Amino acid sequence: MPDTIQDTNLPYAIRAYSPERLREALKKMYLVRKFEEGAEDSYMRGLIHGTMHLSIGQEASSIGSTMALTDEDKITSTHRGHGHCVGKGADLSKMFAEFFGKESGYCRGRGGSMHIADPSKGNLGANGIVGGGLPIAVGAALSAKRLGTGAVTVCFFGDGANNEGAFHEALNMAAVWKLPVVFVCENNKYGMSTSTERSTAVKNIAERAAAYNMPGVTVDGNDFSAVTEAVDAAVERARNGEGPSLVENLTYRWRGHSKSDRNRYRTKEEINEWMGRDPIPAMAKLLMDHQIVTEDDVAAIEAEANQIIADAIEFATQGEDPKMDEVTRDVYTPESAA
Amino acid sequence: MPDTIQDTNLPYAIRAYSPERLREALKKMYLVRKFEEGAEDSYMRGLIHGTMHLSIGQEASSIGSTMALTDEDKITSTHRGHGHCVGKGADLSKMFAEFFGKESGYCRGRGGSMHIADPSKGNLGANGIVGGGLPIAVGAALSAKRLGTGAVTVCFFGDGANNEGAFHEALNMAAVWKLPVVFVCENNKYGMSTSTERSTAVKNIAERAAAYNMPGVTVDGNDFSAVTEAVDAAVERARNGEGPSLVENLTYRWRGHSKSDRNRYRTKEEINEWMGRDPIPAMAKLLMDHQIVTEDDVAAIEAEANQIIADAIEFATQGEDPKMDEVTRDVYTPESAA
Amino acid sequence: MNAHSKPDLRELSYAEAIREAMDIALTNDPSVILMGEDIGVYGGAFQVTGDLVDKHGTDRVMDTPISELGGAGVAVGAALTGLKPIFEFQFSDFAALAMEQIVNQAAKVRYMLGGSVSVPLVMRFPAGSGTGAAAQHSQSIEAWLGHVPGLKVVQPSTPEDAKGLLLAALEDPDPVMIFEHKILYKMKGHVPEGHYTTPIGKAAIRRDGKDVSIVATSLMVHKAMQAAEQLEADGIDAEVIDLRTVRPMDRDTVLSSVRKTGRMICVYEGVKTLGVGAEISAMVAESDAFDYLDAPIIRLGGAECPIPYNPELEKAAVPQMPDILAAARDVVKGRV
Amino acid sequence: MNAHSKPDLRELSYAEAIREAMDIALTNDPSVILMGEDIGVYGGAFQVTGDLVDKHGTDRVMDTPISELGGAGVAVGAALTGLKPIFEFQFSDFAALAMEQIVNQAAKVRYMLGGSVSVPLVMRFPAGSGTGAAAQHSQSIEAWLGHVPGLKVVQPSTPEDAKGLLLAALEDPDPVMIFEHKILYKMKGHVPEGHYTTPIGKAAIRRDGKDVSIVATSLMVHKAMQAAEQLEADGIDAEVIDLRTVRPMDRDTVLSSVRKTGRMICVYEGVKTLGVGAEISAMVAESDAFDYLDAPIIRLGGAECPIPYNPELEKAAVPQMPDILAAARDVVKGRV
Ligand SMILES: Cc1ncc(C[n+]2csc(CCOP(=O)(O)OP(=O)(O)O)c2C)c(N)n1
Ligand SMILES: Cc1ncc(C[n+]2csc(CCOP(=O)(O)OP(=O)(O)O)c2C)c(N)n1
Ligand SMILES: [Mg+2]
Ligand SMILES: [Mg+2]
Repeated sequence: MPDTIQDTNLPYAIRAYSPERLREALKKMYLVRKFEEGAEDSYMRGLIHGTMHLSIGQEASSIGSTMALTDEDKITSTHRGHGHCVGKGADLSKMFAEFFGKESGYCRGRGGSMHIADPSKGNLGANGIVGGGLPIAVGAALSAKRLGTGAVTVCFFGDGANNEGAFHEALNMAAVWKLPVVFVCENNKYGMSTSTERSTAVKNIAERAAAYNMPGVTVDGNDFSAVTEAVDAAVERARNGEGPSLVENLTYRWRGHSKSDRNRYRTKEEINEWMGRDPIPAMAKLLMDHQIVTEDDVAAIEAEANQIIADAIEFATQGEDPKMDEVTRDVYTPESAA
Repeated sequence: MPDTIQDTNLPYAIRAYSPERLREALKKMYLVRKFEEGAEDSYMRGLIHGTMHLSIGQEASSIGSTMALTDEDKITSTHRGHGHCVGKGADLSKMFAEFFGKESGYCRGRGGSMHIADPSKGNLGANGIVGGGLPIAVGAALSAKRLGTGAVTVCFFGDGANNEGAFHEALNMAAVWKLPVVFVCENNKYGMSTSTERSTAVKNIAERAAAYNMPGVTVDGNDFSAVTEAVDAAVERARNGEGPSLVENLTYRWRGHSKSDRNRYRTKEEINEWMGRDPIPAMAKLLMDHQIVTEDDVAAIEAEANQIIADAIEFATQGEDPKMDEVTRDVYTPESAA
Repeated sequence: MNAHSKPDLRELSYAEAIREAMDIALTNDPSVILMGEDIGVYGGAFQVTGDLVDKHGTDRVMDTPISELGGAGVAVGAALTGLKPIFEFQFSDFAALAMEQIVNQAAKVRYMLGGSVSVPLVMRFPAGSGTGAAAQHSQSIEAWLGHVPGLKVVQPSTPEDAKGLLLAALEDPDPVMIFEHKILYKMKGHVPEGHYTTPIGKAAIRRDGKDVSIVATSLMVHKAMQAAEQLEADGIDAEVIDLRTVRPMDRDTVLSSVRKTGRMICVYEGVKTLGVGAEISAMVAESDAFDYLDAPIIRLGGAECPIPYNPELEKAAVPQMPDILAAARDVVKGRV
Repeated sequence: MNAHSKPDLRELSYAEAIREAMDIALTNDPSVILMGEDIGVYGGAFQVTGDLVDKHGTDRVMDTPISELGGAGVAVGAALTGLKPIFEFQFSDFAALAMEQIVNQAAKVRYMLGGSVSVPLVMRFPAGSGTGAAAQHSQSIEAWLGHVPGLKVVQPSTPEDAKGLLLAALEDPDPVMIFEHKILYKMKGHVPEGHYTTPIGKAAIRRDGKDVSIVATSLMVHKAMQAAEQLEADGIDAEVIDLRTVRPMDRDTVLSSVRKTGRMICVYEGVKTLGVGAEISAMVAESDAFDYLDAPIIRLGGAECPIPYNPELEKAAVPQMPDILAAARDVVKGRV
């Protein structure tokens, strides 16, 4: 939760968070980046099967949007969810082990990249269904309200997901019932190959908030401070019982949608332009500008992240494979399995 | 299609339509009312099984919204669709025969009240699924655009339906593809027992048009001229290739939602207030005020409607029952049935 | 089941029995909530929730907007985070809108997450034909959900079971789907007072017999019982099994019966092809009970068409008592 | 099917065969349009539409927003009013979002309207496991749609049939659902040039045999063929039937085979319970072919779990060639 420095000339994040929290945030951004580079590398080397969706370039959005959350607060995530997991405090080793399909992974090798979750930390999980998490997030917010836990739910979804009926139904119910949920749209301009211009009747997704009588705001999703400022305000609003909000983080994924992407729907120039707006150096600069870290600190943080990832890959590699005779385990909860 | 009288001091309908068309419209409004009263009466007397959804009180909306349409234009309708059928030129006898489950009915007794359709007149049918017709209407508009037929589709739906995901997906696609479709929301304040205040995060459904970058307008749905003015403009816009619109007709159903309704969710006062705003006398008065009909003409029109309904009931009563060994007929188109 | 009740036994309708189960649950367990369209002041399209909202308030008996997919998803999310929702679909047909949340989320999330969560969710589906509501309000879709690992699927046929299975479903940590037949809502029968459960996964032998096993579901159980009574006059002693649970299916009870009688008829209202009876039949045909079979396994299922509106056609579209009679006579006399 | 091809015969992959069928249809019939997510410039998630958009333009090869329910409904409405849409689901799993339009609208509207309309709609569903995409991207849900009167449901197992069934579907005035196995997309085989159709509703005998009938669907046909080859060494002569169509099912071909062999194994990837094999089995068990059965009818279906991610677990969740081998040996040797 935000701390309190009152000097309003400072960027929001600098005012709101302690140096420790900010250094941690930078580290998490590196961790997301390195995790995904490591996953990509493992995939290329044939160590991972299936598909994966990398969020490289979007780290300010995922880490910034989870700053104000405690372990009691919930998130629902998407197919492009590694950053959200890290933001919500996931253990990189268990993430990698899941990627490798190991019993020591978050889902005991049953879920893979698209289903990583950590309910113990309030992470209700990635989702393979575009828009699938939206109503689930509203349900988590309903629980919080009915049970009086004070928890807030942050619901991540993409620009593509905003055209699913589930988006409409979820936002409407959240608003009618005034539930403590923040809808965070990570607008990276494309749902797979389809640009928002070709898929969505409004320019900014946040314009749709009006249809649900909730605040909607669009921010530079590569600017960590801008993201935290918008999301934290929405979280506070939710926490105070004032209902849901929609925050749209404008960002970009550097990689293709998934491994099958030929990148034919966008230009090299566009990709390069966005690569020039890398959120991680921007965050490092922000912290350096405000004397929270030195250049050496940044290098040390990056090195630490590299080490964590190397250890995680080692952990995952060493992990045991699931037992084949346990294929139908965990379909039902043991006491009740028939 | 609207005719053209240019005096802008006159109400729109009087300017736009010939006396013949206006008398026909009044007659249709009576026909809807009498049809439903007849259906209700038949139901009470045990002649009809199943359920039915009466639109008594909403006749200006259904008849007004179909004024500008030709037989090439399409409509999709709802569970509360008798008025739309009549508006689109349905034969009352075949409607009643369908109610009675007869082979001579519109659906040969297979569909009943909730599925009356007349594709030959561009009526693609009522729908038992709330919101079910919304994407279908967009599909019809897509056909019109691709095949260059110039046809416009009017898509009827209720205030309750506006919270279905299908609403969102349909309006978004119609807007993105600029299709010739007019979404007509008949807002009668309740979806079954649930008021719009308790179900919908905005006050007027038309506010949601902004989320699809299309014009949205709310009108007095019991005022025939106001309805035609709004819908006709939207139809013209669609016809000109300018894309979809949303028109919201504020109206009220006098009867319960269906036969199982105990009317516990609204007050007698509210019902009485709206019964005082009966759209049929209002339409008669409009036409009398502009010397299009006399009081005697109105009585004659009403009498004519009564006669048509009496004949229709007679036709329906005389109709043959479907043959029991034809229960699986028409599941597949004959040439292809396996 | 059919007027089996003794004068001293309390009778309730099937709808009242379900309401009583929900009332008990709402009273005993603060985490239980009801969700659905028009289940509050309206009392539900079939008056199953009735006046529960007056007693338990709108926070516990929640009217949802007409948003089946979203509503079901809210129920899933709530179940994952501490509540126990009982979600009512107004008609089972509308579950077609929510299959994604039921199947891709509720049924799978525990497995996908390696067992780290459970989804204690109950969904109620008013199902079946006979009300004149035609093709989009009359389906029997239990076979779809019966095909989905992670779900449990029950079809109570009596007021007693309707209450007991709902209370059992609430004690079950996993999602339980309850298909309630609309025609049964008004049927009366003995219902024990207070809290009790009917085991999920256990069929009930409604009538002992030695000549033919009639395995029926839901409303068809009653038609089978009527047929069995009439078959007595022919000297045919039919055993009637009420399947009660579609998933997991009670293999033992069905197979034991077939081993005894050597003949089986499955009676179910859903469309015959790929309906529940297909599984019952196939389960027997692949088991050791196969060797006891003296005749083909007959299936009486719904006709291969949507449910029509005309009341006589509507009857023609689902198995009726005379169909069961005729099938039993044929199968016992070796005519098939 | 397995390297049956002669050197002079043109080979295409299954995906290419489907693309060729769509290309022919787009070229010959101006009312045909393709709709789906990322089927344009991306070429489809499995590169089935490939570069068709370059040739036919974005008005004919339409990328839809991520709106499965609405997209399917638009296709239904378009089919009712003069177009012939071929609608691609990106994964068959996402059909769960569109069940309402597929089942409550497309399948029923003709019947509900007493036959006054037809819905000439083709839907394509990339289905099945084996890609490491886990539980929400790997299902086989043909049994759901096979249960629905008004639909036709096919599962091509070869490039030739993939093209022929798609062209047949386009000539069919009613909605045809095509389940394409993702693992087959890259499989090559002979595909005739030009326009031809493969009949909907006809199974294909892929291998004649006299000892046991193996009725398989989709990818399982290939595993069954491999098993049949190996069974030869045991002196077991297996007949392999490729069901091809789930609805309407080819009763005659299956029953004739069983009358000849007296033994049947059904092999299908969908979950065993209430899967396609349940219907095949029940269809035989209730027919006169029952009297020819010398052994129980064995079903090899998917395990009772969602599809897991780990590649070895994923294999364990669906029938494999050795399972077929073992079952055939058992059933022929009277061990079941
Ligand atoms: C219901 C559903 N439809 C389609 C897909 C296939 N799919 C996976 S991700 C994706 C694009 C999603 O776009 P967006 O929501 O913008 O998220 P992004 O990938 O850009 O992060 C698509 C079409 C899916 N997984 N689920
Ligand atoms: C998908 C679906 N959900 C629920 C229903 C049950 N139902 C029928 S009409 C209705 C109310 C619809 O309200 P609205 O759209 O405002 O139309 P109105 O009845 O007021 O004309 C409901 C809930 C249905 N038929 N279909
Ligand atoms: Mg995106
Ligand atoms: Mg309404």
